[in-house]
Amino acid sequence: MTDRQAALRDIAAGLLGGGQFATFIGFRAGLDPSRPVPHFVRDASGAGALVINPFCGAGLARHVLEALEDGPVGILTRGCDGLGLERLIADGRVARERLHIVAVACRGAVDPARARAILGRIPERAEVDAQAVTLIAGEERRSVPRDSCLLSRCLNCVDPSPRLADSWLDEPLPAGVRDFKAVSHMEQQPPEARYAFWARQFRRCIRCYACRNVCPACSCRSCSLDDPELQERATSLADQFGFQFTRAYHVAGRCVACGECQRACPMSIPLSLLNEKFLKDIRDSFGIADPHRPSAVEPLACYRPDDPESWRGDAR
Amino acid sequence: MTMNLLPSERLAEFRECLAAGARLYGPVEVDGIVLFEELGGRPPAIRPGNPANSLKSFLCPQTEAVFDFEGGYTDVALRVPAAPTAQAIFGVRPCDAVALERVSRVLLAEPFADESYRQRREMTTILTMACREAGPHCFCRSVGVSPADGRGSDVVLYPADGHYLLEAVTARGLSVLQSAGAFLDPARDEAARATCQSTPVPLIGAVEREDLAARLEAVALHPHWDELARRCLGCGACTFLCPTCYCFALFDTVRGARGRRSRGWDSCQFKDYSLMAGGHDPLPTKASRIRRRFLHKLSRFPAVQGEYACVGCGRCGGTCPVGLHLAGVLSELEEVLR
Amino acid sequence: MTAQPKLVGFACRWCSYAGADLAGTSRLEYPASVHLIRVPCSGRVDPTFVIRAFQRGADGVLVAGCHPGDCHYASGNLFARRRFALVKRFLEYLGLEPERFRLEWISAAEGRRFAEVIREMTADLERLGPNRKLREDP
Amino acid sequence: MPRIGAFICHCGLNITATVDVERVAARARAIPGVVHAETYKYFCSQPGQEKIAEAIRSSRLDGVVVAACSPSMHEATFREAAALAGLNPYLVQIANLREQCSWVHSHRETATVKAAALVAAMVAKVRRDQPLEPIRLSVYPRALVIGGGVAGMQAAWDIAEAGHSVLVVEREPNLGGRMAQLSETFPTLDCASCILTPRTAEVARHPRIELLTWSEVREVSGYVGNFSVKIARRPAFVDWDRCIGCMLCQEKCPAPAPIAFEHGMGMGKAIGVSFPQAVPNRPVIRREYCRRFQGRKCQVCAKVCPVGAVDFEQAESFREEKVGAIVVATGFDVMPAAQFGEYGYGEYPDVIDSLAFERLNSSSGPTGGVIRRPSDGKIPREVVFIQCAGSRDPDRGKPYCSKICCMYTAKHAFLYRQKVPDGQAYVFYMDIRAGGKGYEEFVQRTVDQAGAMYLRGRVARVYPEDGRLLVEGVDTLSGTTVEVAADLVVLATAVLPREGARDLARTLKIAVDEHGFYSEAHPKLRPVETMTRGIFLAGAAQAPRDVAETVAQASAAAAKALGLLTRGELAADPLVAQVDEARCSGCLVCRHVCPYQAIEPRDVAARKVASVNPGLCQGCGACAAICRSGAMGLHGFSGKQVLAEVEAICL
Repeated sequence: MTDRQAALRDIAAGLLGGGQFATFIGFRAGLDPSRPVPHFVRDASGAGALVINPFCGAGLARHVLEALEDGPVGILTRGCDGLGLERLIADGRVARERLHIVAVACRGAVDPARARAILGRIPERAEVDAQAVTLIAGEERRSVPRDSCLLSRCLNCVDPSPRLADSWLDEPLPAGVRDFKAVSHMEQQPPEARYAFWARQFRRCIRCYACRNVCPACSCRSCSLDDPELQERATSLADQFGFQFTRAYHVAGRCVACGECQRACPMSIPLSLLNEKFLKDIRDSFGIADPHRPSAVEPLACYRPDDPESWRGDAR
Repeated sequence: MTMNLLPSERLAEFRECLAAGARLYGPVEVDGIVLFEELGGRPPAIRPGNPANSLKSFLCPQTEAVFDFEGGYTDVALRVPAAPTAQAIFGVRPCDAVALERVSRVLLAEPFADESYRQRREMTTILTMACREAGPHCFCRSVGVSPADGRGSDVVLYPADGHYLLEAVTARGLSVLQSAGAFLDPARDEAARATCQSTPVPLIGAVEREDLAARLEAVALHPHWDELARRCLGCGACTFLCPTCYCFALFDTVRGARGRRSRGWDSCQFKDYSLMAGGHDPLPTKASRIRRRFLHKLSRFPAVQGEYACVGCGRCGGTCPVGLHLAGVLSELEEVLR
Repeated sequence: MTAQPKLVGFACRWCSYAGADLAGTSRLEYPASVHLIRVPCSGRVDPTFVIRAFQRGADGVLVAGCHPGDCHYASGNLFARRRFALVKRFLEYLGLEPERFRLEWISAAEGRRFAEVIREMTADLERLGPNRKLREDP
Repeated sequence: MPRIGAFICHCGLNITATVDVERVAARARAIPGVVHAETYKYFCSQPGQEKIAEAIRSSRLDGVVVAACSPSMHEATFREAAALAGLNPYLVQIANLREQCSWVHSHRETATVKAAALVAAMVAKVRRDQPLEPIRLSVYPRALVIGGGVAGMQAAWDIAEAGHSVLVVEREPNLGGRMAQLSETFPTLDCASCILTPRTAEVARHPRIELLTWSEVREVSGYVGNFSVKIARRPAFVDWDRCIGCMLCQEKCPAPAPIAFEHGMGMGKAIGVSFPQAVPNRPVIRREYCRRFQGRKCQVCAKVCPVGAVDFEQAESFREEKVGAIVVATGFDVMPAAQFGEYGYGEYPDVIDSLAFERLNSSSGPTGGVIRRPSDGKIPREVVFIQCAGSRDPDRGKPYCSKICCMYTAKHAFLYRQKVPDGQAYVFYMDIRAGGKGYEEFVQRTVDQAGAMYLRGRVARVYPEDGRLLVEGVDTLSGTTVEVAADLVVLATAVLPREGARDLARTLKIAVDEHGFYSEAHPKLRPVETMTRGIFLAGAAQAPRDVAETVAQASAAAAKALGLLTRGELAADPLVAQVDEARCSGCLVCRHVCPYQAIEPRDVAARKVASVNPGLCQGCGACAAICRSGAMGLHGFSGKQVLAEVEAICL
C-alpha cells in the first residue's frame, strides 16, 4: 500500500516536473479519513499530497475532460477509471496521447457510510483483500465480509485493472466475467412488482443530475436532458420515468459499468440496475461478450443482417 | 414555555394524535435510505443526523403548480391550485427547523411574501427531536446552531431515558400539547434539555466562526476556487438537499390549449442558472458558481439577515459525489489563507 | 361506447405508412385506436419518442418499418431492430406489459397486414385496459 | 404568436361520409395558434387551392395544415399552392384523413375524434417547421439503362436521340430481350425480328449509346443526378475486341448447350450467340457446357478462331460508371413448369408454354417456323391453348391478370391455323380481355377466320392417351364437360418479374410490390417514376404489359430521365439532416449509421464537429435518432416535431 503510494507520488512528481504535463489527477486525504477526495496536482511539489487507500471511492475518469483544457494529464487509474477513459477516448472527447495512465490494481473501495455504520465511528484505515475487509479505528480492528461494506459497484467489478496503461504501480489483476445476477433477479420478479419497485425508486429522484455529470459516457457538450423541449423540468412520476429512461438509454451500449452514477446518487436510486439491463441484453442478443468494454463501434451504431428477433412473439 | 413529559411508550399514541388533524410526515427508511415521507402508521426512523431530503420537500416542493391555464393566445383562463391542507412533520432535527426559520426570512419578507410558501408554512406544524448524538456530517455548532435549538420548531422533543421532555415553542405548539394532554405528564425534566444542549458535535473541519464572512471575502478571488471547480461535477445535489436553499425556476408545461405554470427547484450550481435573456451570464464558470454558493451562505446572506444560510445539517458533505463538504472546503480555504 | 385505447404508431414513409395508405385504398376496416406519425424511416425513431407517448397517455406504441433488407435507406430498419429489441425488453423490465410495445415490419404492399396488426394490438390493449404505468403510482 | 390555417377537405364524400369535418374544423380552431379553419369539398381542385392561397394572404398565415388524402397524393400540390401564395412550401403539412381515417373506420364519432387528433398533431408539427429552400444539385449528363430488351432499347434510343449519352447494361450476351424470342406480334402479325432488328442495329450504332452486355449492375451509390454504379462484366472467354464475329467457333463447337433463348425448344452451342442476328455479334462460352471447362481436351474454338480471340483465362471484370439518371427495364419471366402439375407441364413433352410456342413459330427457331410438337416432331392436328395458367389464381398462382396472354393466345391460334390449315385450335379461357387498338377485332378474326374454338372454362387435367393428350375441362357456358384429344397443349403461363429483380431493387434501393414487380411512385400520376429520385421504370419489370405499352412507357421513362439530364442542375428536397454545431460534441457516432457517407468531421473553433453534406444526405434520420445530445437535427422530422406530434395525439 505504502509502496504504491510512494511510487504514485514519484511518478506524478516526475510527470509534472518534466513540464509536459499540466495536471496529475489522484486523491488526497479529505476532512474525514474515510472520504479521500479527488485531487488535482499542478506541480511536482504537490505530489506528496496524493494518497491511495481503500477509501478512494470516487471515479476519476470524468475529471480529465476539464483538466485537459490546461494541458496533458497524468491520472491514477483503476479498472473502472480505465474503462471510463476508454469511453471518453472512443467518444472522441479525449486524445489518448494527451494522457499518462498510471495503472493500479484495485480490490475494491469501501463505502464510508456502511463502514461507519458497522464500526459505529468513522474508520481511519481499511484493508481490503479478496476475502474480507478489515476496518480500523484507533486500536479497533474489525474484519467483515466484502459485501457488507464495499461500494456495490466494486462487488460486481470484473475489471480490477485498467486495459490501458502507461505505467503500473503493481501487478495487474486478471479480468473476470460479469454475471448480471442482480438484473436476472429483477427480471424474475412479476411485472407488477418490477413496476412498483421502479416507481418507488424514480419518485425519489431530485433531478440533481449527479448521475449524468459523473458519468464518463455522458460527456456531451450539451445534454438533451437540459433542453426543456426534450425533457420537461416537471417531476411528475411520468416525467421521472421519462428522465430515467432517457438517461439509461443514452448510455445503452456505452455504459462501462463503473457504477459512478449509482455511487453519486444522493437518493440511492439503483441506477446500475438499469444500465446493466441494457448491457445484459446486448450481450445476450448481439453476442457481444463484454459490452461494457468500449469497442470501435458501439453496439447500437452497427448491426448484423441476421440480428435475432427473439422478442418477436413475446407479446402473444 | 409550557413543558411536559411524554413517556417513551406513549410516543406512538402522541403521533396518532398528531395525525388526526393533519398529514403526518416523518423520517422512514426506504430501500436503505432514510427519507422524510408520509408516515402512514410506520414508526419513524430516528437516527443520528438527518434524512436525505429536507423539510423543503413539504414547504417548497420540488415542483408545485403556480396556476393552471386554459385557452389560446389572447383569451386565457387561469386557475390557482387549492389551498394547502394541514401537515405536521415529526422527528425534525433542530438544524432543519432552524433552516425553515432562515428560509422564512426571505420568502416571507414583506412586501413580496411568497404566498404559496406562507400558506404552507402556516399549515405546517414542526415537531423537532433534539439530538443526543450528532450525525457523521453534522457541524451545526460551527454555524451557531445547537443540537437543542428550538428556533423554527413548534414543539421540541428532548429525548431522555424512558421519556421525552416536550417543549412548546409556539402557540401552535402549545395547542398541540393541549390536544395531546391525555398522554402527557406535567412534570418537568430540565436535565433532558441540558443533555441535548451539550451533545458533542465533532465539529469536523473546525470551522471558526470568528470573522468567517470577512475571511471568505478575502479569498473571493483566490485561484483555489478554480481548483474546487475542477473537482466539482456541477450537479445540484448539494443545493437540492440543502434545507436553506430556496431557489426556484418557473416553467410551463403546455398540453394543447391547457397548461400549467409550475415552479421547481433550481440550483445555482447548474450551468445557465443565471443566464440572462440577452445572453449575458454573471456566473459563467463553475468556479464562479461554487464561490457564489459559499459566499451567499456564509457572507452575503448573513450581511442582510444576520445569520448564516447554513445550519450545519451536513447533507452536502454526506452526499457530494466528490466530497465537497462545506466544512471541508472552508478548512481548505483556511489552509490557502495561511 | 367505451373509449378506444390510444395507439401511437411511428411508420416509415416508404413502407409502413404506404402500407397503411394501401389499407385505406383497399377499404380495410380497422380500429380507430391507431394514430400514425409519419417518419422517414424506422431508423429515425428515437426511443425517447416512444417513452414520451407512454408518459403522455398512450396505451400502446407501434414502430413499423420496412422488412429487413428492404429499407429505402438500406440499413435504417436494421439499426431500429437492434435499438428496439433492447428498448422493448427494457420497458418490460420497468414493468410494462409486452403487448404495449411492438416493432413490426410492414411493407407498402401489406395493407392487409397493417390492418391485421392494428386489430391485434387494439384487441390486446382492450384486454389490458388503459395504461397507467410509466405515469402513475402503482 | 403563430398563425396557422387548417383546411379540412371533404374529398367529395370520401372523408365526410365518415368524418364530421365541421367538428374537426371547430376543434382545430380551438388549438392555440390556429387563426383560420375551413372546410371545402375538394381543396386539391383549382378553386380549393385558391381558397388556401386566399387564406394565406388574408390571414397572414405562417403555417398551413391540409387535412385531406395521404401526403403521398397531394403534399406536393399543396406545397406548390402555398408557395404561389407567398408561403414557404415547407410550412405546409398534410393530415391524412382519408387513407388513414375515413376509408378505414366506419364509426363516425371515433373517426371524427381521431381526425381531430391527426389535425392537432400536424398543427403541432407545422408550428415547429422552418422555411426551407430547395438544395441545388448538379446532374451528370448521362443515363444508365438496365436491360437491353425492347423497353431498354427504346428508352436508350430516345435519350440518345435527344442528345445525351446512355450506358445500356444487359445481362445476356446480346440485346433483344423477350421480344427477340417472339415470332410475330399481335394484332398486326408483323414479324417481331423485322421490327426489332433495325432498332437493335440503330441502338448499337448510336454514337451516344454504349453497350455493356453479359454484364450486371452490382452496386449503386450516390443520389439523383450523381449516381455511381459498379458494373460487373462476366467473362465471355472471348476477346470481343479481337473477335470479328465470323462465328466459326460456334459452327465447329462440338458441345451442344440448351441456351435460354430457345426456351427449351432447341439447342445452341457452348460457344456462340443466342440467335443469328444477335447484337453485338460476339460469342460467349457458357462454361457449364464447354468441354474444355469440364476438364476435357477440346479447345476447338480456339483452334478455329482466325484471330485468336478465345481466352479461357478471362475473369470477371468491374467498372465504375457515373450517371445522372437510371432507367430500369429488366423485363419479365414466365411461371416455371413446376407450378402446373395438373396440366402435365414438365412431365409430358407436348405440354409447353407460350414462349416455347413462339420459338416453334419463329422462322429462325429450331423448327424453322414449322410447328412440330417436341415429342416426335409431328405436326399437331389439334392444339389446346389453356389461358390463365397461374394468373388470376390467388390460391395457387398469382391473383393478377397477366394481361398479354389473351392476345398472344389469339395470335398463336391464328398463326397455327395459317400454318396448319386443317388443324383445329381450342382455347380454354376465363374471360377474353382484348382492350386495345385493334385487339378485339383480332380475337374475332381468330374465331371467324381461323376457326379457333373458344371454350369458357377451366381445364381440370391433361393426361396422355394413345400418343395424344386428353384435355378434360368444363365449358361453363353450356355447362357441359369437354374432352379434347390434342397433339399439343400450350399454357399461357403467368408473367412474373425477372429473376433477380428483387436483388436489383435492393441494390437500387427501390421498392417492389408483393409480387416482386417494381413499385411506381404513384399509380396514376407518377407511373414511370420510382420513389427514389432519378430512377425510372420501363416495361414489364413494373407490371405485365405488351410491346406497344412497353415502348410507350419506355419513351415516358426516357422523357422523365431527359427532364433531369437536360437541366444540368436540379433542386432537391431540403428535408435533410443538419448539425447544431454549438451542441455537437464531435463523437461522430452519426457517421457509423449514415448509409450515404454524408457526414464528415469538421474543425470549428479548435474542436471537431459533425458536418452533413446536404447533397448526399437523403434525410433518413438515422443520425438524428442516434445523436444523444440533440445536436443532429432533421428538417421536417426534428425530434421536437415528432415529440410535439406525440403530445398532440396523446391529449
